[in-house]
Amino acid sequence: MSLLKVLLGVVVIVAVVLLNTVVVMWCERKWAGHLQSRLGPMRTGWHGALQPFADALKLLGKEDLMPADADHVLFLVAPVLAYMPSILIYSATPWMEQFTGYSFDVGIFMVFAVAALFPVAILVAGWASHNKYSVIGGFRAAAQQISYEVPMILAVLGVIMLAGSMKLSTIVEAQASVWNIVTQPFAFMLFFIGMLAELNRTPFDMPEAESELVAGYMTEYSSMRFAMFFLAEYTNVFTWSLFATLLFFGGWGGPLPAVLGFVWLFLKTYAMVFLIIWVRWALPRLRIDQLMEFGWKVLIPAALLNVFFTAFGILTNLAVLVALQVALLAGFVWLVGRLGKQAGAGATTPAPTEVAP
Amino acid sequence: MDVDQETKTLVAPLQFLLNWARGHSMWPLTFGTACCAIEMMSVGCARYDTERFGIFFRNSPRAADCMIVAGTINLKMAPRVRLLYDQMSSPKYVIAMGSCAVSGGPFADGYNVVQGVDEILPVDVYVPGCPPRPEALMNALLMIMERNSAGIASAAEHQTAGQSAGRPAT
Amino acid sequence: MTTPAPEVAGGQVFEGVSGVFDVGPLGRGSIPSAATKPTRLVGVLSELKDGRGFTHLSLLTAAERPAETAGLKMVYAVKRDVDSTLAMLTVTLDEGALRVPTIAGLWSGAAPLEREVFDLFGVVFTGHPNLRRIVLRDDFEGHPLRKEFPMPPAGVTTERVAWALASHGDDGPALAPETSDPAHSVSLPYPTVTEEAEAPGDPVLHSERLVLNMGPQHPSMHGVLHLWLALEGEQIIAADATHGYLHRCLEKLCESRSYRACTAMVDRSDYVSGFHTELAFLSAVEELAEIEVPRKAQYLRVLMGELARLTSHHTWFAACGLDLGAYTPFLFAFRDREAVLDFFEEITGGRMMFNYFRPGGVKDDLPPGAAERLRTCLEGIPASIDGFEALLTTNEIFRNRTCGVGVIAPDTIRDFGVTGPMARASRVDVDLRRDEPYAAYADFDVSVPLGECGDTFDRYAVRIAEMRESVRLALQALEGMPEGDFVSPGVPRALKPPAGAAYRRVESPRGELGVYLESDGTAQPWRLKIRSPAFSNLHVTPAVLPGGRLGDLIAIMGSVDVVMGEIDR
Amino acid sequence: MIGIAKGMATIFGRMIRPAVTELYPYVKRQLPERARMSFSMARDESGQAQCSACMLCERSCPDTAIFIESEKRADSPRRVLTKFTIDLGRCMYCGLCVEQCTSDGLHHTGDFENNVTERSGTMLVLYEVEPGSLGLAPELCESTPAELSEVVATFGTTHRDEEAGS
Repeated sequence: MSLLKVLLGVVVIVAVVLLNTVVVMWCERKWAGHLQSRLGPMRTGWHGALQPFADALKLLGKEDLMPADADHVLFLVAPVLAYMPSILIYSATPWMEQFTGYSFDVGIFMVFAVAALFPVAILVAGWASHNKYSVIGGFRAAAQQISYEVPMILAVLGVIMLAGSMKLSTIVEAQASVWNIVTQPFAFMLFFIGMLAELNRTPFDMPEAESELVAGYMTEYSSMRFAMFFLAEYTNVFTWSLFATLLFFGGWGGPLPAVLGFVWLFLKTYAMVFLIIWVRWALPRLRIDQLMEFGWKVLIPAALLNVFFTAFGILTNLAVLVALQVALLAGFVWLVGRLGKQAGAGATTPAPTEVAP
Repeated sequence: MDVDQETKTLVAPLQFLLNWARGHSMWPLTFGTACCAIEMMSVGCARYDTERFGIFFRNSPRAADCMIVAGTINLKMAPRVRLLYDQMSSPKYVIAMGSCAVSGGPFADGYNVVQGVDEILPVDVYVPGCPPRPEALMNALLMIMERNSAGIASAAEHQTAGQSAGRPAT
Repeated sequence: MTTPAPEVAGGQVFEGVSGVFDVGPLGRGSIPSAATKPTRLVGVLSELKDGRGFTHLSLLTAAERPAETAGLKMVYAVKRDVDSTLAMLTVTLDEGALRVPTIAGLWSGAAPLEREVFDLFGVVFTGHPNLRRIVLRDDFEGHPLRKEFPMPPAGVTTERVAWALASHGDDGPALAPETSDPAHSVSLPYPTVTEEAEAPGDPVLHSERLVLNMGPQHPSMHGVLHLWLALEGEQIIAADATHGYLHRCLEKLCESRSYRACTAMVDRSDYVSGFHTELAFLSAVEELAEIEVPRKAQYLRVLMGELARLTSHHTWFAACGLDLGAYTPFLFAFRDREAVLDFFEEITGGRMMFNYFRPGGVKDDLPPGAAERLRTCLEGIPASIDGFEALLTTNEIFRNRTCGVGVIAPDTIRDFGVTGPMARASRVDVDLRRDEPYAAYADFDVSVPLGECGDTFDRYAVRIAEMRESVRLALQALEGMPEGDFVSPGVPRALKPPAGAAYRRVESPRGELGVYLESDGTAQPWRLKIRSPAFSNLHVTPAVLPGGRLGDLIAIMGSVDVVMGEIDR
Repeated sequence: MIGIAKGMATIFGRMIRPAVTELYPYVKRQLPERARMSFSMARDESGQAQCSACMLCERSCPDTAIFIESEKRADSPRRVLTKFTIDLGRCMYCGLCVEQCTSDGLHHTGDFENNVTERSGTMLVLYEVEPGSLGLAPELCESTPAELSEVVATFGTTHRDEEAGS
């Protein structure tokens, strides 16, 4: 492999990722608008398509502030640290059969390892800002992302077992006949919840909970440094949607000829992006202790169960596997519903009672 | 070719791009004190939807471009307002929304009220009304964005350049 | 006016209470009133509270005595819940001896009210646990509601602003001098930030306590509230609510404005439901000036009041959702609110500031066709409420965030003078619309929703139920709208009510909103005091927040529904 | 989970229905007749302001936002308005001035786009003629004591009077 080819690959991948980040940003604002009976960006370009560019350019032209008491080195490093893993993760990402970054044998392992760097960046940003809200945001992020990585990885374990490999392209190819979403719906559910937590999005947006922590770890960041956090977040949305597609929705597989596989890949990825956005705008946010409790007491045991049942299903046959997964999913939905009810046992919507004056 | 000309040729397209961006993206700070703050909230709601123009409310002053002073500022709040303004990164703009922020309004002759936010901040646009309609606030934001597109400097820059801005000294 | 005949009631209320004199009705109204000496004050009030069931402290304020007799008087109003009887008590204080014992031992909610009186009038409450300024800056000089306070000259306030910008105004004297009273000293029933912040943290973790200032500029502080928190990790150890960032001298300015101009001014105190303040103020004016209000005007007042309650709860719903991280309910609620605001604008001319009620009626009749369109609009609103309830009420996350969080016991409600939906959520069944029907409420059957246990979810549920109830009442008002004058003819433009005092209350979306009005016979009020429900509701939070987490604080504050304009005035 | 699904279904329902947004700068809302947003001064057939310069509005304004300049006619006791200014940045739009206008000249309008970039721009001049251009005595008007007492009887002394008096 020549150096030129590597460089070309890097440029193409970075360009594709940045472009998609911008598209995801636009989708978020546009779809959020429509979900709320609004229109979303309209004026900047066709239906506001250039809005993210305008925002980014404007942020570039703004004054770069640093709080006097901040830890200068860390404060400057944090945004870079936040953006780095979001790009680095693509070194292992297969886009199509013929077009893969570097086809690691342990690709999925690499992905999670790199993704684990993001909370470090947030922690650094929160600590360096010398702001109480930032610190709280940073600690929340670290606690939350470390906790939710565990069930996420455990959920993917089932997929790995089915494919018999940790290589991402092999996992995709293994889904040629039947997608993992059919055989692993429960694992997908766990993966999706973990993903939302990884992305710091509602209902798990504690680190930046704007009504509690102003803007969390980003509170003190302005100008391009702020934009880098912002971009990193949206890149991560795209990244995890892409991985959800690769792991559970058959990647680039589809009825079109194999050369057009990327069309399928992007269609499915954006469907995932829509799902993430849809969930975000429909839900309020959890409290940090509830989030940790849910992660450790519900998700991790459930993920372990998933590993066990999947192994059992693989040893028997596919129908048993699907049946077990559906049963698990139903049980999980019931359990989560019950959790809500338990907390609300004391209160019901009061019936209007009439009391004589 | 003299240096000025060279700089101009190099900078002009960049400046044009920057002006375009500033004319299409404006993040106001969610800063409301009184009645006008409710109308400021209305501006973001579905009927008016300022996001159409790239107006997107931010909570942290660091990331905000524009401070909408929505409501009365009193002597206890004044230092905080000034602090918030100082925390914003340039270029920054100030909208005095409502009679209280413009001049103190109905409370102007009170013992605790700042008679117009232009006594503590350079104001770009004054929005009279008590409270102004959401459309009026939207109009003010659009005014600033249009001025940005045209490359007109903000009141703060005018002030640092030594020109008169805001209320003339009387 | 369903309270019994004044003389009888006054006699009964104060019969056998030692230390009271001048028993009689307040002004020309029906409220039994009496006077007492500062030394007997605590005894009289505790007799009323413990012996006669007057458990609710409705009003605590001061007023200047007429010029010929220099000095102040303290005014207290207490209410008996059983039959909704109100009793007023006044204490005369001579100039130079503006000292009165604190009653914070009887009602914890009196402590912040006394701080306000100290701040604005300079009355020293002996034995008070924490007598500091509450609305003005700590370094402010003088007590502005005294008549002798020199009002600043009109025009640009450059020097004052320069003074204000020079410091944050927090470094003034912390405590008022000479407040200690060895015989009678009171301590607060909750931890204070100043003490807890210094206390050692967790002994195992060797942690330190974090003092966090939330506000005055914070996205979920509903304006400019300032919460001062002592935190242990994310756990709240102590909380203190500081306000005054929106104190705009409303009460003082009203003393130099005509009664008609005051109506426009008081609109701005509770800016999300101005009609209620207008109504309370005008009821007091009408009582003083003995003006009859035609039935049609009464109905219009009920109609507008209920619509204002609806929009106020819409605003609360939006803010509550926003606080908990749900952005969409905000947009849905505001969409409905806009629909009602259109009618406000069509009927009164203003979206939020109405100036619609007039002494003796209302400004104008409904425009032609408005009633029909309003009915159509209102009929659609319950379905729309269902729509945004689907986003929160049944949502598991929302329930987890609110159920069992911030439970307020009925005793605490009474102790702090909490009213309105907050009290009703804790099963304290008070609603002035039903208990003391004002305006035309006697013709309406008001059903009062109650909560189960007084947690955040109950406060949410009660308000949602009230929204539906408001729609029902508004429709009923439209249905039964009588014909006739909308304003009683012959009310003079220049109102000069004869000298006297009146205290009238209405049920605002936040609770018991009262206006204490004193006239000296001139064209301007002598003293106007707005009894703010949000003030009392807010000051219960230092007792509720400790033990919760930072996230709970947001949920609880969202359910309190603070309106800073009304709290600071 | 069911509650969450319900909420998601609700907002999806909004997505497939048209938005409620009004396209403000392109489509402007016609405000109802009673809307109090700005002011206008009616003119009579000869183009003169329909105002008798009685000063009632100026005196009744709680915010001292109205400024009236008038001239006394040489031939009759009537006064003539020369300049009528309202400081929109001071006004609280309570409508008290319009309500008591004796000559039905002052009205509210629904014009809400009054934004300006200079503080002085909030001064809305409703009517202005060159002083003395009407062929009248250029002596500036003051209210007669009788009229003043009528005003005081109607509205009570305002803080302005106190100011003037002190």
